[in-house]
Amino acid sequence: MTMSVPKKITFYTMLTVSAVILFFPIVYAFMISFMTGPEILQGKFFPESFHLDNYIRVFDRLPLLNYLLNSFIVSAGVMLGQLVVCSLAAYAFVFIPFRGSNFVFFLFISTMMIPWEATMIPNFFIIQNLNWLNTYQGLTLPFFALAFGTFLLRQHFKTIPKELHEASQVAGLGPFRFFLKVVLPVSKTSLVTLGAYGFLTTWNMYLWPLLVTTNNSVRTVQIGLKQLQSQEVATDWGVVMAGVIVVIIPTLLLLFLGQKQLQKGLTQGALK
Amino acid sequence: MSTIHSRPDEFIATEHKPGVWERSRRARTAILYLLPSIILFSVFVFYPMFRTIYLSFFLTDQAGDAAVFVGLDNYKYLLDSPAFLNSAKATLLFVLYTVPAGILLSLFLALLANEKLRGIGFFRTIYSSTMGVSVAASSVVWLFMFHPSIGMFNRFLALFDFPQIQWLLDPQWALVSVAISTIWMNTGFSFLILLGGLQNIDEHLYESARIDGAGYFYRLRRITLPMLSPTLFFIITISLINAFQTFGQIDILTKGGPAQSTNLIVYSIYREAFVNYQFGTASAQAVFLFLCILVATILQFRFGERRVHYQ
Amino acid sequence: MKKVELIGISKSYDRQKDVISNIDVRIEPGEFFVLVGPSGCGKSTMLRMIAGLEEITGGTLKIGEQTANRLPPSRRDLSMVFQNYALYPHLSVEDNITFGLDVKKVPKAERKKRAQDTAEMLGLTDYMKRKPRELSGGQRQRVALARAIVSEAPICLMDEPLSNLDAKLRGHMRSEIRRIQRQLGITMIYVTHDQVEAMTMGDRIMILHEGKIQQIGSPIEIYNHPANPFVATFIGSPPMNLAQAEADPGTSSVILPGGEPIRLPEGAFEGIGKGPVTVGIRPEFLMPAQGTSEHPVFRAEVTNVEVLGHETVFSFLAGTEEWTAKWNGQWQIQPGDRIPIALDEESICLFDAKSGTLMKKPAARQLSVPAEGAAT
Amino acid sequence: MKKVELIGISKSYDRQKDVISNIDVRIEPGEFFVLVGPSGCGKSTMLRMIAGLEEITGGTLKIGEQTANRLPPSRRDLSMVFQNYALYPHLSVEDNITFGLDVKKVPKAERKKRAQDTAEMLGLTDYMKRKPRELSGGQRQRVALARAIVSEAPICLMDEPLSNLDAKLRGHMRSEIRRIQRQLGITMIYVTHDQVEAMTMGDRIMILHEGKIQQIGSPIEIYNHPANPFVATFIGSPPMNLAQAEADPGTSSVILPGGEPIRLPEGAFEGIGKGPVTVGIRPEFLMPAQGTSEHPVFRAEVTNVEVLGHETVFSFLAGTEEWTAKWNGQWQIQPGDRIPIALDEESICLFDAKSGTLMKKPAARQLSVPAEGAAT
Amino acid sequence: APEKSGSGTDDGDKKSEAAVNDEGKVEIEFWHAMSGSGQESLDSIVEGFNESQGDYTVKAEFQGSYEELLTKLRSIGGTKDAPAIMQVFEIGTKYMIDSGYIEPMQKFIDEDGYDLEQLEENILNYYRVDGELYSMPFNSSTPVMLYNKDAFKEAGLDPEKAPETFADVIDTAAKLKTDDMYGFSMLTYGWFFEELVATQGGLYVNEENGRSGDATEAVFNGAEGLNVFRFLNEMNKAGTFGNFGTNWDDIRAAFSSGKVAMYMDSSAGVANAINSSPFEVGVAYIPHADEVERQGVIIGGASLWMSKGIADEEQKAAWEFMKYLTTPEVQAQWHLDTGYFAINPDAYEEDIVKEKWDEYPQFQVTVDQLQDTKPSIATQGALISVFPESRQQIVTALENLYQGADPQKVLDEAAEGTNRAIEIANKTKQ
Ligand SMILES: Nc1ncnc2c1ncn2[C@@H]1O[C@H](COP(=O)(O)OP(=O)(O)OP(=O)(O)O)[C@@H](O)[C@H]1O
Ligand SMILES: Nc1ncnc2c1ncn2[C@@H]1O[C@H](COP(=O)(O)OP(=O)(O)OP(=O)(O)O)[C@@H](O)[C@H]1O
Ligand SMILES: [Mg+2]
Ligand SMILES: [Mg+2]
Repeated sequence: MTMSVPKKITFYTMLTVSAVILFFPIVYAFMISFMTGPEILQGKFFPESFHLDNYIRVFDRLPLLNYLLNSFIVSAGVMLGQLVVCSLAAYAFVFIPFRGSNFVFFLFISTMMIPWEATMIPNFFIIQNLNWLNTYQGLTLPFFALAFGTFLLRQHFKTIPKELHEASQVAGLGPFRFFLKVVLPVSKTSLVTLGAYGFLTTWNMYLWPLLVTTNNSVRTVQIGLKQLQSQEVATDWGVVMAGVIVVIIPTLLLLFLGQKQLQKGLTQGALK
Repeated sequence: MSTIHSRPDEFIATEHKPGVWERSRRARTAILYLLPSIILFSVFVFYPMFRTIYLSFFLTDQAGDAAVFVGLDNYKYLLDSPAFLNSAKATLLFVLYTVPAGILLSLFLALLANEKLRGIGFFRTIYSSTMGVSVAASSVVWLFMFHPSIGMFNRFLALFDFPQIQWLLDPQWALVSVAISTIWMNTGFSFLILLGGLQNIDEHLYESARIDGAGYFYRLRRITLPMLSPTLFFIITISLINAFQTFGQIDILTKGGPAQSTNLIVYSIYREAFVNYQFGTASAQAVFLFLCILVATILQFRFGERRVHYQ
Repeated sequence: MKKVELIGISKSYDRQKDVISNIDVRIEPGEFFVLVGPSGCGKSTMLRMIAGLEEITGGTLKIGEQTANRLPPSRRDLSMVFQNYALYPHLSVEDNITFGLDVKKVPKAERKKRAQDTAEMLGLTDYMKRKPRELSGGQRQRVALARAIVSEAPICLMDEPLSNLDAKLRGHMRSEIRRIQRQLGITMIYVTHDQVEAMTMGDRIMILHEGKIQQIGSPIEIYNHPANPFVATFIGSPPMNLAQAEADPGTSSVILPGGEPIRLPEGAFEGIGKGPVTVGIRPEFLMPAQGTSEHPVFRAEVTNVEVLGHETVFSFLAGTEEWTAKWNGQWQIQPGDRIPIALDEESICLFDAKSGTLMKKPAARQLSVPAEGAAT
Repeated sequence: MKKVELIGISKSYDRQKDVISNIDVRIEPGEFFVLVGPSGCGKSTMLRMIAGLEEITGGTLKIGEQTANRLPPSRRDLSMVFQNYALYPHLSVEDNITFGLDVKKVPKAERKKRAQDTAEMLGLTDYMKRKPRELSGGQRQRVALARAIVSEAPICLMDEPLSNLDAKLRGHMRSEIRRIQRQLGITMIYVTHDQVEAMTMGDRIMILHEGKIQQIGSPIEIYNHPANPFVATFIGSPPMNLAQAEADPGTSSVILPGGEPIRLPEGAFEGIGKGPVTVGIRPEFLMPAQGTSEHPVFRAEVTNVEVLGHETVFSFLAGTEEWTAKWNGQWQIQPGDRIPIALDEESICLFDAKSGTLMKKPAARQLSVPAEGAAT
Repeated sequence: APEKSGSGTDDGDKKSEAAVNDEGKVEIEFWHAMSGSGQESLDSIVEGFNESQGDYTVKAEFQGSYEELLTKLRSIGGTKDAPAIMQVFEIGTKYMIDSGYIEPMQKFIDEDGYDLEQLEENILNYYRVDGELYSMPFNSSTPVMLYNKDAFKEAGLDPEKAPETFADVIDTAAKLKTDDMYGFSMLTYGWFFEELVATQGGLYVNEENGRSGDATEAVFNGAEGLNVFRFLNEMNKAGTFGNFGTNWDDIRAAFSSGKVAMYMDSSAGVANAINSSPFEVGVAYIPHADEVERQGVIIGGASLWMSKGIADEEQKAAWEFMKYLTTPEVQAQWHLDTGYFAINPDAYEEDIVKEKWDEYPQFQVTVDQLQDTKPSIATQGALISVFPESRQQIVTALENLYQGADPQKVLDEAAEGTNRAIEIANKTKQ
């Protein structure tokens, strides 16, 4: 419970040093986002002044707000879809023992091993044939089933004391309500983790959204980020970094909020 | 979704053995829960996977359709091709560089951040922050830091009069550099998962151990790690799979170079499929990669999960 | 009100050794049935099988008129208090209590009312908003209890529900549980280690040992006529004193090893031949020898003394065995004292030395109050 | 052998309400100190503070000669049995037991030996290779106990270590723990709800109520001279009967509400004025009225009867209060009977009606065995 | 297997309805791969077109990098999802012609009587196959050599006289080399190699650089190619060559921060190099082997293609847009915004361009180099469908070279790899 002072100092030192190292790249990007071209080339760390020119240019150049909104819809959609689909599957694996459960589980896991890049083109044809180009479902649906998420939740569900399952059974709870009323609330930590993961990975996706959209109607913000970088013509790094910051701020924010939620969940529902 | 209920159990066992229908009752309930996943996986994973396997026996034309059946030639070609063998080797090395180090680092951070200290929430947030930065964004930043002339790493080295390192340009260093940035990118996520696992360990166990006089590292070894084993198992499996499939940072940082030293398999697949439009060989590589990961995962499940302790 | 019937039930965890074997018992509707037995004898396992939480490896379980071997727990319509509470960590005390009602779609107002009544009865009113983590051990146990009580299911299984409560609260809870059970006509199967609970709450007690039934009967019957030495020593605290002895029907006496013969009253040896027997006598029948006693008196060296307030329990050596005696009041006895002890020979029981079956019951000793008006 | 001293210790979980307040007590080296109190009164909290698991929010804790408020648990050199066992789920029983020895780098051979000895003592030998989740409740508790015993630390804290064991085993464990504690000179702080444990094991008992000390003293002292009505009703089972009454020193009697006056012996009212008092009498002093009694006798209607085997406990209405009496033997009494009850007036105690302090102790009633040779 | 609706072979007559938007204008899509400032400029051009007339609306849609755009085209080409106009990089030319999804530009030029003479001959040459222009050149660039004039001065060299031949460059690089600065560098990118081969008159593949028939073999590992590799190898061995990888921005940053004194860049990067360098920047022709005469450069960049099988109205709209693109005003703006060449040389006469050139006289060099180019098969550029793969082979060869491998050996390996790709492509093409 209590910690001696020298120990505390050691811990805080280690915590701080790790934090500085870990956070440096993000701070660095933040700094660069305020620099002008020559400043960047001089390899400075602090910009001469914190002017917002780069940011103004980013928003000028692209319908960034629109992209952000799309990203948000798509990411939230994938997140919710994954939570529903994965938690259902994980529940079946942990709480409904049936023959062949291990086999099916491994089949699920095996989907993780298939590199997405290898199946992207056939998937693109599927979406095209479904007439789902430039739609939200084309952007989200392929990601609803997630072996990783099923795996994550399965690991957590397995740590739920079996007495809770038993107590609910005795109380007359059917499997689905046990799932809703006990398993999900008790697994808040994992659900938040998976939710954050799903949201962030979707937010960060680039190739797939680019492939299944041909116009700006449902395009996401990572495509915008890519549009800031040039191939042959010189890239304006200040603007790009400003774009980077604009793009990561919502995710960082979400992470911070999720973190808070996690903390609360952790202190409230810790299983013993 | 809310219509899923267990079937009313009409078939109460009498003296005789329950029938097949009855015995499969649980399996049928389970299927209901698994159905959404199964459908989605079939459409978006299994079908494309079979198509990939199918294509791996063909040469494809410029539109990406199977054109000339070549049997196992694509595989033979791959196994003879020094470029591919090099890719395989680089991938293995990359896995070796990133997985253990990444997990150790995240574990270290998670252990630090698991202490009940004032302001720990702040540190937890910082440590998990890299999860909020996309691979694309962070690669751009790291590209900058690795820059041979204006990057901060070399500036730092210069400060102490160390010889400059061509981080991404020297084949000796490029893979290591990419590995370092990858570890950074993955830290946030692994950290979060491990922290969650740590927090789930019953506090009483530590109390008991502390009374016994167990020191920090002893507790770590005898309680924390065994109790964390389900989480560790999970994160190791995931990290392995992810490491095998690294793509984004390669695309931005090195494009497989220099001298193919960072041409990991997935990147090579991408190039083969998206740039060269050779789906045949790309598919063969994908199948090969799939088999590699499959073997690694089977081993991991066979030998890893045995040591995992669930409550 | 439902009966529970176990027919040849057995259970094995590892498919090799039976933890429970061949249990045959019929628990009547509305009965308060107590299950006792040493730690690890299979009590929890039996409850869990009745609840449907553990597979039954042999035999038939009937609940009401229905064969229930494969009935899912949720459809057995029972409530249960778990030995380790099994509280939902994410729910407040109140939500934990109403959890089952919620499931059964009890209207909100009634739910609240029932929860409050139960909480009050168990002294939990102040903790309704807390999470289980913030409760003391006894408080947690009470929440577990409240959860079972509030559900008013026709069958209730309780696994040591009062073990973490203090004597006073326990006394209170004993009568409350009994009252509710009677009032609602619940069929109760109750596991306990507590002698008082077993004796006062149960309509019948079943004593289990290594997965086998030792005796089933009303508390007093079991106390007075234990079927074998195991039951004799298990029920009653301190336990009945036992010794190997020689029966001598000729002189109508038993001879303790190295001790004097004890003459038993007439007819005690009916059907008993000469030979080894197990002698048993309860500690309260080893009385202080006062003045001239009508009972045989012997002297023994005291080895250990426990003064409990209203009574004093001490051990002494009877031949090779260590026996205990229980005397009312606070006695000033020191270990090492040699004191005279009177033995109520009518209260002796004899067991077959080999099979352990009870051969001579102790004399019935029903006391009754002097008839109305007999007192001064 | 180390003393443990608590000086003005208090504890609050939420920094608002004290769960423990102002505890001052000195536990002597080698003492067996028992902590009792109703559920939720702060017993576990106190143990946890002594162990260093819970921050002390006020006061000073001394272990040996050292101030230990901020000493980490590992440096306090003590062992502890947790109320919820806290077994390591991933370790076998054997590894659970030897965990602490392992830490202390006890040589392997000795470790094994000690573990085996302890396991044998606790009847765990057959389970050494199992994981905790494959054990019954009582077996788990025994593992927890074994873990503490095996460490032989100079201070040992036990939180209801026997609550899940049956009476027989519990009796055995009681004496084993006591024996080990004496033999090794361990300073023991022991939390229990069990009257018998409290009375027989402790050198001293401390009674806690809502985080405050009610009384500290030897078991008999507390039983005979409870400091206040709370202690009086908490120690002794069934609890002492209480009633509000009027003291009338003039006639040397107390008048129960709606009842007759009871004359108390001479000198009982020393220092007591006329006015309201709380009368207390233990159930065993409400005796069956037999023939002409030297004690006052009254008739009362029986409300509830529990026949425990060796004794019978019944309640009756004394004025407005429900009192209980405890009679030896198995009595045939039915609820509703009006029976004559004799009251041992010398055993009455009086408490101040407001402050609750004991004003009149019950008469000392030490029984002693007739001197050597006095028996027939 | 995924089906492609209408596989583009014979659907010439089943033309779909033209898409008409709310305002009653024919709306067409224009897929491009222009990011950064290129996109900014392109968007304003499109806007200009939409405002310049009342019948058509063009929607410019970014589709990722050239490779990504092409990938999508391969999947969607010939279906209803295909756009009317698409931008494809120069090395995709062969693929586009063979694909059958496109309408050759020549058809409209002939129908409309459009005067091709006004466009830059050396640019048109690249996209003209068998005398027919298949696509409209759009963003075009050539390589140039940039150098640090200040460094030249410091090393005692004449900042106005840049080295011209390989030997010159090698010498100069040695003189410029200091502890902090390399003498010469070149992006590890196949394009520069192609240019250095072409300026010697060397071919890349057989069949007249693939222009007289499907190429079957790479020939870049001949003498000219070897010259280039030796040239680079010599400097690399001498330590005067700085390797800054495959990333445009890295090498530019190296130059601007004084880590390298001379390097090869795209003409489109000149403006930026001048702006972001704290020293005076010189622009020169790319070097050539000593023993041959300078032939000039091949055009790089991308051109615009028109879909086949769409409504006539839409094709009309696309054609109108392309004509608009080639006007001097638009080209002048495009040139200034991006640094790409104006495909219509009249643009250089526009005032805004002149002003700019006064400010940056270096631009003149880039245009001169293009206009000085001698039209030949070599400078026309190679046509192969597997160009992207071949370029990778070159990158690998260069990287291996820099690691000390033998020039001929790595070059042969690259040729071998290219040959295999060509072989497969020919095999799978019926
Ligand atoms: N973590 C906590 N947060 C808030 N309150 C707590 C916490 N732990 C215990 N309490 C409260 O403190 C009081 C004392 O708890 P403690 O566990 O010491 O009781 P106890 O005497 O051991 O009771 P029992 O005999 O039931 O185990 C109780 O009212 C309990 O609800
Ligand atoms: N999951 C399990 N796997 C293997 N053996 C088990 C398991 N659960 C219990 N046992 C064993 O079965 C026997 C009976 O256990 P059970 O829990 O029914 O005992 P109990 O009578 O409830 O004891 P207690 O009074 O100590 O709770 C014990 O010997 C125990 O070790
Ligand atoms: Mg049990
Ligand atoms: Mg407690």
